[in-house]
Amino acid sequence: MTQLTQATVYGLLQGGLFALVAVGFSLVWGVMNVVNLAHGAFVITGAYIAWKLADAASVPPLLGMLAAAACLFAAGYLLQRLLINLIVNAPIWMTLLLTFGLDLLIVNGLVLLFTGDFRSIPTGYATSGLRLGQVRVPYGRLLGFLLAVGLTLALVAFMSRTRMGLAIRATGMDRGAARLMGMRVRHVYAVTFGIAAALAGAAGAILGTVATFNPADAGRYTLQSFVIAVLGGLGNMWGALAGGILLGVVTAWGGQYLSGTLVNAISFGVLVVVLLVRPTGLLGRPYYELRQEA
Amino acid sequence: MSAPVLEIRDLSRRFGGLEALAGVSATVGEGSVLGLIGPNGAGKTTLINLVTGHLAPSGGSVLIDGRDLTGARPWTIAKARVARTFQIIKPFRGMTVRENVSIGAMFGSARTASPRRAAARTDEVLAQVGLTARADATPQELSVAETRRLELGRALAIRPRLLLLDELMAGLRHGEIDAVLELLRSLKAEGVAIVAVEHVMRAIMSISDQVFVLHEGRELTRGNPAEVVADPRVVEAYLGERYARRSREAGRA
Amino acid sequence: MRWRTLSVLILAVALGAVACGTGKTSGGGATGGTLRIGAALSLTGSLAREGLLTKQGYEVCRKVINDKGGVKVGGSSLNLDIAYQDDKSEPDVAAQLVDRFNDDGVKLILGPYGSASTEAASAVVERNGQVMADSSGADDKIFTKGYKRTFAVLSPATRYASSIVRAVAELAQPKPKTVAVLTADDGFSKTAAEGGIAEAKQQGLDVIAVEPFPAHATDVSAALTKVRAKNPDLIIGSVHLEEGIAIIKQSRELGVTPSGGFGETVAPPTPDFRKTLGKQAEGVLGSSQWVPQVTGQDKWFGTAKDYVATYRQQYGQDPEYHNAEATAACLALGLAVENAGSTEPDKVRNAMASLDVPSFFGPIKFDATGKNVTKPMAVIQIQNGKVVTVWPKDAQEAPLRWPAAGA
Amino acid sequence: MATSTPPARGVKAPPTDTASARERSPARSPWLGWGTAACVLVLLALLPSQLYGGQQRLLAGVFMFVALAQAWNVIGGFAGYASFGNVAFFGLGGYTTAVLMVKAGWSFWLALPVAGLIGVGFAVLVGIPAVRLRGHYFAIATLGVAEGTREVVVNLPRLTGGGAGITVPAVGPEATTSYLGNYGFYQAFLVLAGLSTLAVWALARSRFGYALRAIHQNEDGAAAIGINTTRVKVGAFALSGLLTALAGAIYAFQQVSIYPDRLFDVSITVLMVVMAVFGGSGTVFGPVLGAVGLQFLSEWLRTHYTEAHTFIFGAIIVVAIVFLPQGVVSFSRDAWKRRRVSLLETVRTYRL
Repeated sequence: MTQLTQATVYGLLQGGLFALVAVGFSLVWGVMNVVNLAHGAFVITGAYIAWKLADAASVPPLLGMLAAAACLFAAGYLLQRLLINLIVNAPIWMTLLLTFGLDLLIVNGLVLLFTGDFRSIPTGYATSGLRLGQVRVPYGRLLGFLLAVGLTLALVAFMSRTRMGLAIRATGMDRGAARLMGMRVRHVYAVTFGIAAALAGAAGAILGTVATFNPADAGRYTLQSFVIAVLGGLGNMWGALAGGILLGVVTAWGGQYLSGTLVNAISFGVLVVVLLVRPTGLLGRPYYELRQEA
Repeated sequence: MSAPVLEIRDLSRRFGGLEALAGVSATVGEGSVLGLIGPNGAGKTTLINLVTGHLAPSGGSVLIDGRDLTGARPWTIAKARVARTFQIIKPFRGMTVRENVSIGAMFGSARTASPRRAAARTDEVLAQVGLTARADATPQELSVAETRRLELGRALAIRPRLLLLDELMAGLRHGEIDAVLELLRSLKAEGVAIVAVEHVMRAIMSISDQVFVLHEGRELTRGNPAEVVADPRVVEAYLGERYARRSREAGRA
Repeated sequence: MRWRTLSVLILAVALGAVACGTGKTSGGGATGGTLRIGAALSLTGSLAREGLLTKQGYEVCRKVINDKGGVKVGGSSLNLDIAYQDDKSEPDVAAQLVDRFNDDGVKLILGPYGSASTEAASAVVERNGQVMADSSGADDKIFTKGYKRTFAVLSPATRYASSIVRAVAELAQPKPKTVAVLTADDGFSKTAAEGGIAEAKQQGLDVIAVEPFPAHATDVSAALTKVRAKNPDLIIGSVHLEEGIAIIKQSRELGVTPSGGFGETVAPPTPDFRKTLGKQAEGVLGSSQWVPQVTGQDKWFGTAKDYVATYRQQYGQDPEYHNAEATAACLALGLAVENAGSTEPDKVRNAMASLDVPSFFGPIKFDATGKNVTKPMAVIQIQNGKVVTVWPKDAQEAPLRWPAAGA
Repeated sequence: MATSTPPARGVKAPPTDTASARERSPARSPWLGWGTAACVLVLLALLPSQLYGGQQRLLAGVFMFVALAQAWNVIGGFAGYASFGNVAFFGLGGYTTAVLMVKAGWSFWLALPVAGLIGVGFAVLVGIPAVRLRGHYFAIATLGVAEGTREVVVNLPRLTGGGAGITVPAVGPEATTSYLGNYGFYQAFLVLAGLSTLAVWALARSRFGYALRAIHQNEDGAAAIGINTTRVKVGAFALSGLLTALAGAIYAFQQVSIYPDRLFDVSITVLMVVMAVFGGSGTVFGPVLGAVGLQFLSEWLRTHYTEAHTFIFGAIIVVAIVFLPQGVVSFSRDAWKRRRVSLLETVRTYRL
């Protein structure tokens, strides 16, 4: 029983982080119909920024996270504005290939800059944790979880409460109409991509405090985002949160009852089943359903 | 007595909570034209989609030539010699006008297997819709009217017994409409049954044997064109109650 | 339409150009006072870190040997010239590169990084009649295929975990009774785990759990949660660096505290392990192919201590065992060429097979399958943030701290 | 099966049906095109005598990617269903071959067609539910299937060796088929590449090919004129699966030792897509051009920029996609037609 509770708690904490990793990916996909294969590279870049700040200037991790988010927002905005906007109207695999190229560029750029060494951002609280009977709740992960969920909720609020958020949603539903209503679609897209990159960067910085990273890990986070975005429904922020946490818990449980090597099989199994049974994602009702596929 | 070409019985379709079509019945016989009118969102396109198998009905049945084809897939319906045009016209880009038409000839009921053997039928249809001269053009190079004729040609290539037209004439000029009407009359004379969804009243009135008015997924009325046009409920459904009242008052004055 | 013709023509020109461009290259293994050696390494991709370490090891070897007059072959002395190619951490590319080296007449090969790439390369080496000095492919599987041209200077995979078990069994007081084995699901780690399990049984330890997880995992919490319930005295991780760090880190998070301690293959001797884990690394046991306390010396690198000094001079930091094993492979190849008195691959191969020398890396002597069986594996422990050799006894720097955990 | 035919016969393109081809599209001159293609193939068949083993192996790899890109072209380029899981067929083909040769002691020549059949069977099995999904959803579903298949292979260690891989005995008494050598694999992959291109060429002018293109452009419209879209899509997926599985089968034998991580590597799928799209998806020669061009480019970069090559490769992809999003073949075709070369024009077409 303790074992299962422990696994569940840990899975939940992991899941919150998964959600933050994936939410930007889902947003970009939902709003712009762009599958950003460089998303994992953004996550890792965020981790490196926070790590470099901590390593060279002893910047505390929380501040490092904000810095990483800010840097990536700027980078994401410019990338979309100057590059991805150029081919947004092309068939879907064009954007896929463009972002694949970006992924190669960023990941190998990081290797050239920082080598392939494994890094980790040191924190004071590191691995100490709360004890609830036999169950442990590590502070580092708890903080990461809270930050991740907080940021995801902040995004939800942003999307539903602010003018820009509404503009993003409107553009996602019908670009033509949004443009007619006077929205600067290029700017809106760029902001959307910037937000997604910023969240990825923040996620990377948090991940850097609880785990190790090196550039080669980028692909893993992209793939994970893929699974979660589909689970939650594309562009659905609540869905990403639910999908992330679900994935965290399911893999944790799977790890307890099945062979450890089956962990990945479980998540892809869930993915395929969801797609076949309920392609709009677990929470259904994606607001972009009406948009015509290019 | 032979069965009507198309018979729909009590046909319904729900989208979640929305009842797009609720228990509609109708028949169309050989060589006759059913005009299907109604305001936007009345369920006209839904009805066509249900007949051609692009949507599965929630209830009721569709009979083609007396055969129950309820819920059959579109290609099965097409093999029963049912053709249609789409409201949003999407020709097969990257192929010439000739190739666009020949696909219908290759796969339709006629089952002319190879691209080569479909060529004869293709030429026939191209002549019929007046696109022979444009046969080697790409769809992007066509005018609006030519695109509509291509859409019709693609449907005709399968030698339909039943033809369903979804706003084929929208946005066409007078002369162009007349040309299409001419073509439809000749098809009618050949015995093709036609269901035409149309907003262009002039066209619908001149060609329909019977007009069927849909409103909010239900039958509002049906009858010959003159009767239907005179029905105040139709005007009301189309133009809203206030307008109808005003026009009645105007009529009295 | 003409474009089809056009594209076919472009294609023809491209293929022709390539055929001509690549068809002309040639050259012997030894030309004009240099000895050309090929090395396909993981310079990009998932093993880029280890690939770079291996390259550094080869470079130290090249520099030292050339500075000391090169390799003497029948009166003349040849300078080493190592051609590096990137295999992108993909075994098929490594194999293809070895073939390309063969095209260029390069018959002497220094091994790629990792068991998978080495295995792929060794098959090609065998077919082409090349000779390969393997610096890092430890999986015993490579040596069961009857290959006669691949020689590994390092101890085989089965020794990694088993050395830790032996060290603990010999030195630990109280001697642990139960052991849990966590293993990454790749060929090398699985072979190492099997070796460890066999040794544990022989030493009378009770193996109470064997938990596999995917290779390159950074989350091993599921395996740890399972193991925690069984309360083992010793946890052995058959892993690479990232999984090794994850085991220690997440054990702390989850409160997995074996009464004895942790032992891991590969990970603990590397500086990244200590840097990343800080105090948590304290007390962890690790197996190492090489430690600076190794006895023996050779004419080029002197003793292990000398090697450390040489390496520091070139790269400004202490060598890891990955560096040392790479240098040793290069050293073995150089010695074999000298002994053969020729750069002929067959003669070098025979000289390699009969090599029996001491070196800074320990004794180098290959058995019939090409494994270096005489060299012992060392066991180290992280004590006060330093890597300290605790086993074998003749190389011991400091006694084993036991229980190792909770330092 | 495919590879048992000598390459010259297997791949020489029979220029049949030229009369009707000319009739359909008078500008075409198939004799010239196919004559050149045949010359290239004959040259390629003779080339190995001029090459070293490693160069043969390099070219064998190029041919493999030609076959893979063509296979993707069938489902992605023609049908417009962007499969991101084609590597599943590659891995399955490879593992089928390896397992049959190792565990059942089959000859490679027997295992090869079985691998192809497994590819077809798996494509049908996956395709029937998956082709109901459109656009991105199909891409993700296939990606999920590929990753899932890898995990299944990893978790059947008794059969497949699990994560540690499996080794096909290639020499000595245990070898069921003696190793083909660099020249043998060169031929095998050349035949496969030729057959794939021939298959795509035949497909492009067949009823089936028209059906695929119609589905690509307007699926509802295609169904409305009698095309059984499900059957056609599954058929295309199966053809794609067949070619990919055959490539995987030959690859497994060539590599001797195979590992799930490599045989189900998602980057192999991505490469297929990049190559097909780069050359021109939905065209017959685009994927050939893309595969050849990109393989040599990446090889050249790898040799000349040992550490930065992937970085540069990424940059080249980014630039190429922005300026040539429709692929080299379509771009040159349009430029030829209009007698005008304008990179900026394509940018204007797709930008926001």
